[in-house]
Amino acid sequence: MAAVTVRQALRDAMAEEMRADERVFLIGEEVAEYQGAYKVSQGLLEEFGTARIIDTPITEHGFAGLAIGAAMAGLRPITEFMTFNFALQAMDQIINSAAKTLYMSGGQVSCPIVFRGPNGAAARVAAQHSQDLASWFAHVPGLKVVAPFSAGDAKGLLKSAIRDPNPVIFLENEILYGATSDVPDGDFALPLGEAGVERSGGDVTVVAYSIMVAKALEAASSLAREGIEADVINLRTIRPLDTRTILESVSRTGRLVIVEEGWSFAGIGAEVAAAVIAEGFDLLDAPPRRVSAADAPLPYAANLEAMALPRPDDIAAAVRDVCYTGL
Amino acid sequence: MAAVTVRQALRDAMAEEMRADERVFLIGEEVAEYQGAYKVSQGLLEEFGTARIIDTPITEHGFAGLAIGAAMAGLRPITEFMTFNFALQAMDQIINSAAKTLYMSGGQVSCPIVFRGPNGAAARVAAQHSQDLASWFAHVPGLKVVAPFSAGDAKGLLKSAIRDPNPVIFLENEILYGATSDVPDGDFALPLGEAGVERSGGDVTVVAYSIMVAKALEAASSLAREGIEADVINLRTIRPLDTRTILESVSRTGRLVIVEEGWSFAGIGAEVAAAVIAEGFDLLDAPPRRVSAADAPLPYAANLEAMALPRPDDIAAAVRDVCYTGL
Amino acid sequence: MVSPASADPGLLTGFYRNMLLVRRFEEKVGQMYGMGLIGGFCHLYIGQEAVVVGMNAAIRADDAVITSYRCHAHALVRGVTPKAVMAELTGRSGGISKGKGGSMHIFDTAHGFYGGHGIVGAQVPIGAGVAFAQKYRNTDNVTLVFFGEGAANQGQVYETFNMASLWKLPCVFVVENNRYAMGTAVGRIKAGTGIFRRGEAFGIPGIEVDGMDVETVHEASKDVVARVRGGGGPVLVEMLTYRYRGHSMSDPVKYRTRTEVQKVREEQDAIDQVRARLVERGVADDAELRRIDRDVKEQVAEAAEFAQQSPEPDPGELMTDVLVASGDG
Amino acid sequence: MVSPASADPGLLTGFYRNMLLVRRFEEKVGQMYGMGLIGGFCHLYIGQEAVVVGMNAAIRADDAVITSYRCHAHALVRGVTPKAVMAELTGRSGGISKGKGGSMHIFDTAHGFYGGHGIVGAQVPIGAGVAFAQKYRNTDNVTLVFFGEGAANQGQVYETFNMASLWKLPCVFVVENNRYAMGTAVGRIKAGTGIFRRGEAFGIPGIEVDGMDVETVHEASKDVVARVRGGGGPVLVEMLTYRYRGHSMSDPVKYRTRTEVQKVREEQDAIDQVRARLVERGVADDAELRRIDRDVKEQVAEAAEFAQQSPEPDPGELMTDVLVASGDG
Ligand SMILES: Cc1ncc(C[n+]2csc(CCOP(=O)(O)OP(=O)(O)O)c2C)c(N)n1
Ligand SMILES: Cc1ncc(C[n+]2csc(CCOP(=O)(O)OP(=O)(O)O)c2C)c(N)n1
Ligand SMILES: [Mg+2]
Ligand SMILES: [Mg+2]
Repeated sequence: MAAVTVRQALRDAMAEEMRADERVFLIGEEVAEYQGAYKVSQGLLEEFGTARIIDTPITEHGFAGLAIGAAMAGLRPITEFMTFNFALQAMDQIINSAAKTLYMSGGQVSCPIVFRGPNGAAARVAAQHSQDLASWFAHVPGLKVVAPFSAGDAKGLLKSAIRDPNPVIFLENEILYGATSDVPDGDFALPLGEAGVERSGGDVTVVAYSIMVAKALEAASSLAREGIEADVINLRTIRPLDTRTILESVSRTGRLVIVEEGWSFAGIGAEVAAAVIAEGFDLLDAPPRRVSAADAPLPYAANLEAMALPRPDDIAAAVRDVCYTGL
Repeated sequence: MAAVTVRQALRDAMAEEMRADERVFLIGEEVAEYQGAYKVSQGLLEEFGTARIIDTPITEHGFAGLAIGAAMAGLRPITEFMTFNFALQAMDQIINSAAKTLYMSGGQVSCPIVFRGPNGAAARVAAQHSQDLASWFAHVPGLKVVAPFSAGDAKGLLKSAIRDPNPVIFLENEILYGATSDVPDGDFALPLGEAGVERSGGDVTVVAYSIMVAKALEAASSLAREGIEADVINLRTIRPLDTRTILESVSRTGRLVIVEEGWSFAGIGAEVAAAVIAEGFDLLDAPPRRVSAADAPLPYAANLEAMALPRPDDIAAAVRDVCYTGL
Repeated sequence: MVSPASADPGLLTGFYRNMLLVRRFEEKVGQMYGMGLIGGFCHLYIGQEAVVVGMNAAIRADDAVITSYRCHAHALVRGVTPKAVMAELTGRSGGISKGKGGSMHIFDTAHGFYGGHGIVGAQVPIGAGVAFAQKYRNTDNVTLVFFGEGAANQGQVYETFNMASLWKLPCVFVVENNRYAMGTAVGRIKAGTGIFRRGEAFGIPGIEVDGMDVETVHEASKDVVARVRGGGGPVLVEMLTYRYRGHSMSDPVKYRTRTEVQKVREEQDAIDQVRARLVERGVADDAELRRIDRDVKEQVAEAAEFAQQSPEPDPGELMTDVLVASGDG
Repeated sequence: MVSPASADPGLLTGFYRNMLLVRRFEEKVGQMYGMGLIGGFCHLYIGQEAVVVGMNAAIRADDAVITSYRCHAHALVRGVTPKAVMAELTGRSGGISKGKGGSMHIFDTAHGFYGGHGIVGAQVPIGAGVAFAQKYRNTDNVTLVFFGEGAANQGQVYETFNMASLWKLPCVFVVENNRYAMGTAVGRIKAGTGIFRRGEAFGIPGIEVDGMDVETVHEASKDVVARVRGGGGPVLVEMLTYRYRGHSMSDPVKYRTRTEVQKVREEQDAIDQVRARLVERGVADDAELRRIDRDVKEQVAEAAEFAQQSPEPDPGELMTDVLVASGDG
């Protein structure tokens, strides 16, 4: 066990997998000489050289397609989007080429690639730099979608993502890069598709991913002071979704709150709510509640931005609601 | 009243709005000389000329951005995607420019544009030409999303979409282009945001959009023979979603089935189910059921394609399920 | 340019056989589509045979090829059997992709054929990525990246030119300029100079080649491939060719005259040109040519037969190949 | 090229004032960012002043301008008040967009300024669309479309070149080549020739201009704008300039030496050049120059003051401007 930052954990995961498998390389904007726009690839150029740590022009559509081709030809690209907002330029290649070709080729052409980078809001970067793309990617069969919270998640999940034979969308969070937590020593990998239980309460189930896990934990501790003990589930992988772990918790709590940083319409909250209701309708004592971003592009103004994103208080209020203590 | 095809209704809507407002123009691939890849713009070049009916190169990213700029400068572009699959190349402009600029500019720069074209599966066109993008677009604030079923829907909704001061995603269906139904004479417009009730039963509520309304109606008539009378709701507009009409029906039936041609994960079915549960939990006598496409890219083989897309029998089975008659 | 005398007679006969195979195969596809045995979008290569046959003869079996949805011929010349391609078109289990991809999506990695891409332009960066992998592995392989003159306006093509040139990737960009993009004549949607010059500003040399003359195609390709294989960086080749049939089986072809098509058929047909040369150079007599025609017809007939007899894919295939089971990777 | 003598003295003084306003404004922005009064991504224009000041003097008030996130200067020269821009940067209700857009997203349609775009390259097709509207309405207006040399690799730029050339749109494509895209020196991510030549294959003529000399910029722009306004179709102008500060406020600038920056400041600074000429040509004496400096400092100080006093937007603004209420349209 060592306490490291999420940034460091991501770096270590890439470095270890690159040492273990020379098919693995990193490509993206400013990943080499600049050491990453957010310094996630610190030192990798020095260790692996220009053949495996590759700076690209600002052409997401093109370099995503190129990396996909390299993956189809048997390499293992890690493709960094400086932020996932820019992946919108590469969407056609990610969906129509990376996600669908295995199927269209009857299993002949696989695409073992990781697309990674910060997703969602940072601090005051406004509407075009703050979108949470989790539900878009999770909607599409042929992709896996991962969203780490802790440094351990970051390292363990990224190593599994790099080893996975499928296209994996790896959604990081800029604000969490500097957050520190313990990471097991050695070759530590976390299986994709398994959620983690960050806190066991028993009164209510709170499901969250990425930075919202932190907000959910904050809410949980304030709720504990009111006598409400929450299970807090860290999804870790959004697709495939670990409904088993969620249902297991709901079977004990009967109450469900889903927290996402993104917009609610056809979001992850909607899916989790619908899935739980389909498989666990009778387990529920109250309608599940979704806590999501305000249904608007993210504003720049400090006061509006703070209102737009889910806060621990919003989560606590939703929990009280489903526990009827709000009444 | 006159019986016309959906194709004709769309053409008439564009022609009428272009006569009424010279800011309106049509731009896209093969819309002019070829009269539309699916002949939806038949005769428009002859009536309006090359200045207003504009053939583009095969550059969706570029011409979508160009049309958005024209809209920001006060024109009213109708932008045709030969199919919406190709809109994946234009996704950045649609989301980051068209949907977000009004907000980022504090209300200064509006973007009155319609993006239209066939969405979802056609016949045997395989994975890259068959995606239903409804839930992706509906997820994003700043856009309106419309999906007509009948010729009346097509004409009335397209006219409203063209007049709307916001970006509107208008999702047509290739298989429905040739379908005929009555359209009121004269200047007929249907308000965006209001669902239609295609059939009133009372035992169960079936919500669908686009071609799935036809499948739902088929299922409803076979169910009627079993004594199950279904309300069939045609969403018409997916965003903003007309939850009022859905809840009104569910308040009578207590049972809900949502049918979508697309994938279920974070789809429209998930949103409708989650929304109804949030606002009408106590109205429900059974968990809502989602009927969606198989969770895979669409296969080419005839037998697999038929299995992949929701069939009336699948809908009927889901209805029996929620009515417990399946037990 | 090649002087007729210098051409290897065996090679020329092979060109003839391959071009004929492509044409007869595509004619049969057209018939079967008409009979409802093939569905969806289906794009025939008839008229363009010299391009793919001549270029394929200039690369090695371990090189790579990628193209658009108009991909039957590219697969056949790479060595995919007519049966496996035809059964893919009929959507049967005997198809190269078990019938799951269909006409636009033929793939065969065993023959270095990377498809078969339905989104205009998408194969261009993907193909450069295949070339990237060839270079990354320090092989001396090359990738032929085929796309249409309509696709040549796609932005991703220029993003790819820039990277391929910067990184000296071993790829040959081949524009098959068949004069039409669906219903749009090339002049109507392309500004500026010849497409072959559109790489220059990115440091990519370009040449224009008579894509109706298979020997010219082959000679030009040998030089280009040698340069690219030698590490000289990418080259852009514009093949001037022509498509005889509609864009796809559903195209009424109202945008050009029958006489325009007739003229090309009569004056430039790739197969007629080679047949004439074979006789004129005394390489093959009528009997020999008839024998080849018969062989090819048989091959195609067998493929058609197989494609109709082959059973539909097992229903279980609906949910396979969505993801690779971890571990298999 | 302009001979110093021929230059209008009033014009030169105006250039000086505007460039100084931009620089002092941006210096103040830097300070306020350091004080935490401005947040998020913030990109300063210091060093590039001659480009936007010289070009703006070559167009009319009813023409249009569009650029990237590095947009404060473009807004100021169009006539947006320093107060309205600065208050947008502090995210206050007095901002041009009520504080909802921030530093990267300044818009002012009243002054024909279309933003302020955060996605690299996005403003290029959008700007061509503004030009399309100008032509559609049969006006003789033009649109200046600014983008960086890094953005010049974006595919949408070439898709736009093709359409703008085909349709002879009245737009001037202006590449502000400040030698770096974030931490990447232009040579590292650009293959081939000078960027100004990248329109040639699309039929778009290009020129290279010393973007550090405001008079050169102005003269060159007058000719280009006249041609474009006259219906000659788009032109590509590459402005050779330099950014003194980091890419954004969070850039440590490890990718170049201080001496490189110093050298440009000493030998090419746009403002120093003009100050020297004003004196040398006897257009303005020290007193006059000091007066201008004082005026500009005051203007900027007032803007900074206003931007701190202006209240935060009303909480109700969170949910406004998501959609235009139908009917308003
Ligand atoms: C991005 C995208 N836009 C539009 C289409 C529809 N489409 C398919 S083929 C085609 C024409 C392509 O012409 P060209 O590139 O010249 O190739 P050819 O068909 O002539 O071989 C079009 C517009 C598509 N498949 N993908
Ligand atoms: C599509 C996209 N990719 C990446 C980014 C991140 N980014 C913002 S500015 C920038 C550099 C742009 O450089 P250049 O075009 O030269 O303009 P300059 O900043 O020098 O004015 C990058 C990579 C972005 N905003 N959009
Ligand atoms: Mg063509
Ligand atoms: Mg730059």
